[in-house]
Amino acid sequence: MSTVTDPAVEIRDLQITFATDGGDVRAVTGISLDVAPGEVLAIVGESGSGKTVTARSILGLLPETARVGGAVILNGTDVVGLSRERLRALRGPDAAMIFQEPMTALNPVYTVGWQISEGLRAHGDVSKKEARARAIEILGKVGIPDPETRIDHYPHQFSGGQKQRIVIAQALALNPSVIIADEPTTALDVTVQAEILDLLRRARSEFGTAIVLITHNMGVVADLADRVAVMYHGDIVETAPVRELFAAPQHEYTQRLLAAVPRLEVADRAYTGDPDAAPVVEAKGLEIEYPGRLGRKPFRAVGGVDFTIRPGEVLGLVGESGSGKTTIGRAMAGLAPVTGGSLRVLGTEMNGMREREFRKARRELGFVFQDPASSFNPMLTLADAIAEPLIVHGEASSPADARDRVDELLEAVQLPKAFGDRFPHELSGGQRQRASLARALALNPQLLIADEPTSALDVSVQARVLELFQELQERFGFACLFITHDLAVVDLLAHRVVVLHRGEIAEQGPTAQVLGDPQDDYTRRLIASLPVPDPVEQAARRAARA
Amino acid sequence: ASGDGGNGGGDAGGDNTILVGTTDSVTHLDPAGSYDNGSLTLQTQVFPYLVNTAENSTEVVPDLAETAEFTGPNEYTVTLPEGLKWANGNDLTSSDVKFTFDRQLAIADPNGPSSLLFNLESVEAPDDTTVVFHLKSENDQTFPMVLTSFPGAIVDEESFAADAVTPDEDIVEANAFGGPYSITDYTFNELVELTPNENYQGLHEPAANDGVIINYYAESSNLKLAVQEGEVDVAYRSLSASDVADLSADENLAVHDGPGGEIRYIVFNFNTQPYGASTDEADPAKALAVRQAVASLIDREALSEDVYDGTYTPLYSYVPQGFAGAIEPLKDMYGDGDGGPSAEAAAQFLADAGIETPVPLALQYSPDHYGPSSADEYAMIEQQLEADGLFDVTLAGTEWVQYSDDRVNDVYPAYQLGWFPDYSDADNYLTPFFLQENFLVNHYDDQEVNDLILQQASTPDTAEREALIEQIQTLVAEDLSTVPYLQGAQVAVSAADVEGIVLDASFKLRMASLTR
Amino acid sequence: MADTATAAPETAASPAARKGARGGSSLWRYVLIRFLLIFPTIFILVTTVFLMMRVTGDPITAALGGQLTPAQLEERIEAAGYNRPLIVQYLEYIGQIFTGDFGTTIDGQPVVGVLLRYGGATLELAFYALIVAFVVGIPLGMLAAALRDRWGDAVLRVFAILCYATPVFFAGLILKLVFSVWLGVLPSSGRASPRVELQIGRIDNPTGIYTIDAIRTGNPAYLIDVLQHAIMPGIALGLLTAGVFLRLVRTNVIGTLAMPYIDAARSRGVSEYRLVRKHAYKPALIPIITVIGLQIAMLLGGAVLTETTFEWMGLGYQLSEYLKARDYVAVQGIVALLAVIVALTNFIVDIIAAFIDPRVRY
Amino acid sequence: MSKPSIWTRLPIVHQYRQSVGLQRGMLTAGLVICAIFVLAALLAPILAPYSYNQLSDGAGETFTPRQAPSAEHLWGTTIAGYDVFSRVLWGSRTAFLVIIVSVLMSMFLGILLGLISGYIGGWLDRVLVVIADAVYAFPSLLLAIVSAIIISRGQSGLWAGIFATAISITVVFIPQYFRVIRAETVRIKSEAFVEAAQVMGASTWRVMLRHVYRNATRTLPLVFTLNASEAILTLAGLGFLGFGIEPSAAAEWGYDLNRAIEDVTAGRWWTAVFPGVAIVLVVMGITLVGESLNDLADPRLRTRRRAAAATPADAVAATTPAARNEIGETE
Ligand SMILES: Nc1ncnc2c1ncn2[C@@H]1O[C@H](COP(=O)(O)OP(=O)(O)OP(=O)(O)O)[C@@H](O)[C@H]1O
Ligand SMILES: Nc1ncnc2c1ncn2[C@@H]1O[C@H](COP(=O)(O)OP(=O)(O)OP(=O)(O)O)[C@@H](O)[C@H]1O
Ligand SMILES: [Mg+2]
Ligand SMILES: [Mg+2]
Repeated sequence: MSTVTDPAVEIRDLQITFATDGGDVRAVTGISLDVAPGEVLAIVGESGSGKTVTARSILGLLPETARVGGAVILNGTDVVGLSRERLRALRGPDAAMIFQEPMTALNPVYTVGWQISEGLRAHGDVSKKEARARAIEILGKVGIPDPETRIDHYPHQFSGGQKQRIVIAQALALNPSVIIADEPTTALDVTVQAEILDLLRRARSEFGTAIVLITHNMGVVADLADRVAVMYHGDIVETAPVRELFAAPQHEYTQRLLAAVPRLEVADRAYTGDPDAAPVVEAKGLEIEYPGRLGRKPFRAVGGVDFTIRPGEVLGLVGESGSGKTTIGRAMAGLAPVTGGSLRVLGTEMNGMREREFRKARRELGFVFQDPASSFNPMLTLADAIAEPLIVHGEASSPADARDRVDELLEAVQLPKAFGDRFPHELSGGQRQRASLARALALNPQLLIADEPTSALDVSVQARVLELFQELQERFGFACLFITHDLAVVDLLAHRVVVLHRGEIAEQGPTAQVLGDPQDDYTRRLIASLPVPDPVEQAARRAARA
Repeated sequence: ASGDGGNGGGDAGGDNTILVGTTDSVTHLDPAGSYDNGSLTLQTQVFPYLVNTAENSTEVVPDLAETAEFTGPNEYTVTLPEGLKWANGNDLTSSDVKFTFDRQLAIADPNGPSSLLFNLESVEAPDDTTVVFHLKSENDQTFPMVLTSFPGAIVDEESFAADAVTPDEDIVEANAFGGPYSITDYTFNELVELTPNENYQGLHEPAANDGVIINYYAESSNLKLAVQEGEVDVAYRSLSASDVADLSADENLAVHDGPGGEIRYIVFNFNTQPYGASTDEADPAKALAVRQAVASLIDREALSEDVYDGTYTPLYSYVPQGFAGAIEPLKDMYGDGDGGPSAEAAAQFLADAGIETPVPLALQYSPDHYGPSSADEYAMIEQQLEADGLFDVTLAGTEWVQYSDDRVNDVYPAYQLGWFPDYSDADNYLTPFFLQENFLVNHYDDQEVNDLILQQASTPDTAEREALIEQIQTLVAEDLSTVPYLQGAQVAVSAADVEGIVLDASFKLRMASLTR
Repeated sequence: MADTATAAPETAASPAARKGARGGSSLWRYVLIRFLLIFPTIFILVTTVFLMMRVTGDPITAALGGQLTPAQLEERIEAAGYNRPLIVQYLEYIGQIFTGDFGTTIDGQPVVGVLLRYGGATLELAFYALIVAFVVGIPLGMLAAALRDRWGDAVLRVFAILCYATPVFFAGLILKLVFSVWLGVLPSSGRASPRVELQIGRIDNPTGIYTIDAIRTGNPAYLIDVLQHAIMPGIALGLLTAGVFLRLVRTNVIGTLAMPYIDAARSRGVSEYRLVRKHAYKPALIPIITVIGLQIAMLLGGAVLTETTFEWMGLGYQLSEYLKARDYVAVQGIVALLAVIVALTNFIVDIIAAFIDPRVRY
Repeated sequence: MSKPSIWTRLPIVHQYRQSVGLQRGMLTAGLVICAIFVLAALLAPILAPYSYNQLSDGAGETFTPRQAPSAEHLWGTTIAGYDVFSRVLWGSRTAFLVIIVSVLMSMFLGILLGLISGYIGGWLDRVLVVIADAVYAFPSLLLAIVSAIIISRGQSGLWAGIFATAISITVVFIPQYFRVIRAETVRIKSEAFVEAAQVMGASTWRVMLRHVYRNATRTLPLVFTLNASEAILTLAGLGFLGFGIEPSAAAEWGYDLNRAIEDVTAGRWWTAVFPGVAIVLVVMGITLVGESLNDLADPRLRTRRRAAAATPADAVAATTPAARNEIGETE
């Protein structure tokens, strides 16, 4: 899209500095950007590169600790240094914001109708009745069925996707010239994400709204954006129309970023181990229920699941949020009780397992948690934390005694030895996840359970961790349950895939077979919803679907 | 609140209604269920007594009775006038009297005064106006006195239960009163309205006022403010010493005082005190010397003035001043011989007995039972005992219930106690203390004293009896079973225009005489 | 006080956390189970008090220890049945409670009567205190949140701390010194002047709550008298709680103001005033309501001291008197009632919080 | 770790360095008051002109009771003739001892029970929680009274009094520590690092002590200050009701206030005001420190330093003051 008219947003030499305990942090170091009316501009970049801060500065929504320099011109008004009252008048009609987590962006104690009307009534004299009528209309437009009744419902009565629709409706209700959407689909499942992206696309075409889209998902970018700005360390390193960018990234960081994006290519990876060896894990009719609180019925998270993991095999476990993936992983580690069927892990029956009997088997079991930050005791150094399993299982008497082995492990996960003396908070996310791998591998386990080990990481970091993971798996030959919601990641690692849907198995089989030729409806839908990080192909798919 | 609102609301603004404030509290309106001063004060106003003491006299005279006298060594006969009625219209006859005493003995409530009737064998009502009391021991001189106190309040047999303490509400409901007043409004321990009882005939004049409202307070400081602010007309029992001192400076108020029956003393446990019978260096002579030294060192004047602003006066004997037979033997036996303390005398006593100084002495007091000033009182006593290096006092306070338990179990070598009489007679300051079976259980046991006490109690001749009482006081003063040091005064503070306040040795405030 | 404030986040989370998968009927089940939980609390308290009281000595010694010989005392203790084995007395007591008989005090008052008579007074005091607490605490708390980190905020916070750093009895003494002794404008003690008390006690079926009774007499002078007597005790006790409320409201409003949905509303141009007044206030209220339940226990504790200072003849004052007299039966009865009140309030408050929070309504 | 960082990691120092603006002001005020309190407690024998139970001067001249403040008695004398100034100073010592003893005891027991209950869970937890809630529902002062009677058997010596008061306060506080530690434990229990320890097979005690304990007790400085101030209030309440420490054994503010009731009705303000203000000040000081620590620990409540230079926003605001004063300038 060309910029013949005045831009909807014009950012000139924007600088943002935060005062913190550790001194000033320069979050944005003088960037310039334009967004034309009706254009979708995507801002991408690694975590902490300043995307959110930039977006918020457009609405003047920065905390008091921020110092802003430069200019942000919104429909001809410079937002920087504007008085509260003038700023308030701008917010809504000129620019609106869609937040990442729809559940927290809605006030839980007011009806959605009230919350939509509130925005309308904040700008100009709208009667209660008019506001309500307008709210109903807009709710219908964003695809909430039966808006006349639903308008009086509270946020918790809607599903995650519906909530995000309502948040978008709130923004659209004021007919803004710019919508700023900060990771609007990150908290949603891929199937829901696809619907929301459609909605945003429609908003742009129907209302002619310009959209500033912040995301780290290159698939989303490929799907929706007209133009892309790449941010790196508080600076914009590259801006280009979307196809150009994907086709020929100019900046070195952009190249790295694109290379790191996992793609669903349906690799052919065969299990090379002995197919007749006794399985490491065997589930038969596995059921897991969570006890109901205060006499309520127990909640069945997993029901009637069969699968096996053979020695040295990587089993990918995928499915939507809440489908029971984590639950299965935790049951294998003895963290969640098995309430029905059978689950044998390393020769121990987990249904009715006693901790004392299982303790010995634990040295053969490693676990890597999703959030690398919280899986380390903040009071222990890395060396101490990695030495823990060695001490617990009598391989070492003290952290000092275990230090040699710890150093070896650090080396194996490509961390400098000196990191052993650091505290967890002194590491980056990717480094912490490496350390977490080192800890899980300390006792050379036969089985590793990894619950979304990379979903908290940036794509580029994720790529490096996955690479490392693959290498270690080949080197140590452990069997692995790899839990993820990202089909592309499974594609990269797993020998076999299990697709979980509402606690039951929708489909399972060798990776190439499940991803390449899905038999189950649900699996197909899952694969179809996944936006391809390639604008040309994505456009083709979209055209095909329509 | 109950009671009929018979006399309407008019009296609230009535000119001659007297408001009395007190910090006493009532435990039971029923005389069979209470044995405390607060209840007695109220009972005195609303129940009739056969005999009583007249104003400013300690002599027992007929009250409700026409005559009351010993008609034999074991027989005390009372005759009633004809036609007596209770406030509710029921007849008041000898049968009510018999009922009253029979039920006291039958109920024998743990909190009741039935133990005062230990000498009563049986009561007989041969006709409607005659009552004969049969006594266990002969010529019991204290019996008529007992009839003027706790168990002596006569109750209506048609309104009271024979075998149980009757609830206050029921009594008020039944209007079962026969004293100068009946109760017309009753909120337990908060507010009581007394209205003159037209059916009352007795020793006292009919009520001089239109009624009395008694307001109960918890804290003396609040009572003090109330009388100061004019919220009550009379404040009776108990204002603290400094409150009284303060109020006496207020010209709108008048302070009335009279003799008090309350005494304070230090009890020595003859077994555990220094050189006591069960200690390692048991030596009665040395033990006595220790007591004598203490008796010589106590500065009663200072305690009276500095701690109590004169609302307690120095006490030099076992029977307080104001009672027939009271003398002051301790005054010249110890200290400077004139009531003052003397370190020389004390040192002399100790030296004579060959005691090394300072003598270690553990002294106990109860911080909560005899008012907050006990702490100050004993801080001062400690200082007086230690001032000349003769004693090394270890002072400790113990909460009352524990204290009561400990003191009779020989835990305390020397400790504080106070006494308020059951009836206004010298005997009540001797029998409970120094008879072999006494409540002090301090292991003091003197046959001569024991015999004399029994003898005085049954000596009808007044002069002879007084002589015996004097003799007992002197004997005990020599042995020093206890060291008495303070005697309370009764104090009432009233608005300047209130008249008719009589505070005498009956220790009762007769509200019927109050006017303004 | 302060501890309840720290407890706030925990309790704050609970109604929301509990919502879980609760549907319509399970809310009622929750109510029922929450209700049944009251009983163990009361049972534990009553048992504890029973045992504690027996250790502290008996009422007969307390009353007559300075007057009777040990033998006489023993006799009376025996007659009252206080020297029987503990378990026998305990079972008897529990049996009585089940038949609704709370026994009689040592001075022959039925405990139920004592509770009714003095309960009203304490209720009235607590009511005035809560009014003061609400009127002072909540608006000032919102103001402090709005003025966050400015001088006004600092002053308000210091005021809040001052409120709960001042023991009620000291506050009472100072109020009395200033308003009764020096200025002479307010009555120093009691719930009404004696004559007024007599009059309002005369109406049919007095409630024991003087404000109500005074209104029912229809004589404004009586009401004024009653209110005058209530001012100082209400303020002394109320300020304590006001301090807690102020701090709670401030913290919770600030906490709520940091929620993303506030930012979301701000991004739509809602005015800052409305953000505080509408968007933040109601969500902030939910944890506050929960804490108010905990506050009741403290209020009743404070009532003991306030009632003593101001001669407010209520349960708290009676309790400390009966405690001194070792009147087992009375103390047990009063504590049981207090336990019931506290447990019930907490129950009601939890339920209110559950209902106010729309997340759990359906 | 380098040296300065150990120093700055110390509880209060660390937070002090974190604080800015008014928050630092309040923390400083609290710390100063607390320091004065501790100094007074330690140096009472040197600072006080007389002893807490002294009724006469060196020459044996008895002090006149109820004397207004004068050169000889800076804050006057009490109804019993004690020197108010000396008693207030000595009173800080009693308060200090009670705080130390009670907080130490309740911390130890409360932490232990809270850890076990929160970590082990199950029936034990449910029973303990119900008991703690029941005790919590009990008006704390009454519980303290009954415990004081039971524990000291009514005695009133210095140490007997201090221990009785401290233990009774402990009884009241254990449920509070219990709740805080239990809640923290329950939270931490579900943290990934605890699960990591469980998965690797660490024993229950090892997990509890090495992983949970140290993280669960990080809020303790805060709880400590809150309870310390409550300990003073409870001590004073007990003293005021006559269940505390007798004047011949030690000086105690609550007792002195009780004895000042009469003075107040007579308009003698000095016996009530000085000990009362002492209580208020100390509680305020401790609470200021506690609340500041709380705010600093809570990212939502912590004030952060504003950016150094004046921002254009500030410049604009300065010219339109109304905008700045508008309600609710948060974040
Ligand atoms: N309130 C704040 N105080 C101090 N620093 C902040 C604040 N908000 C953001 N920053 C810093 O500013 C930088 C940019 O943050 P921003 O939130 O814009 O990153 P982002 O690109 O949105 O990252 P992500 O993808 O993780 O959301 C980061 O280094 C961050 O630590
Ligand atoms: N402790 C628990 N108590 C009760 N229900 C639980 C508990 N943990 C999980 N559940 C429920 O069990 C179901 C499966 O949860 P699980 O965490 O296994 O999902 P998941 O597939 O890992 O989802 P996600 O991708 O969001 O991590 C969900 O509906 C969840 O709400
Ligand atoms: Mg961001
Ligand atoms: Mg999961």
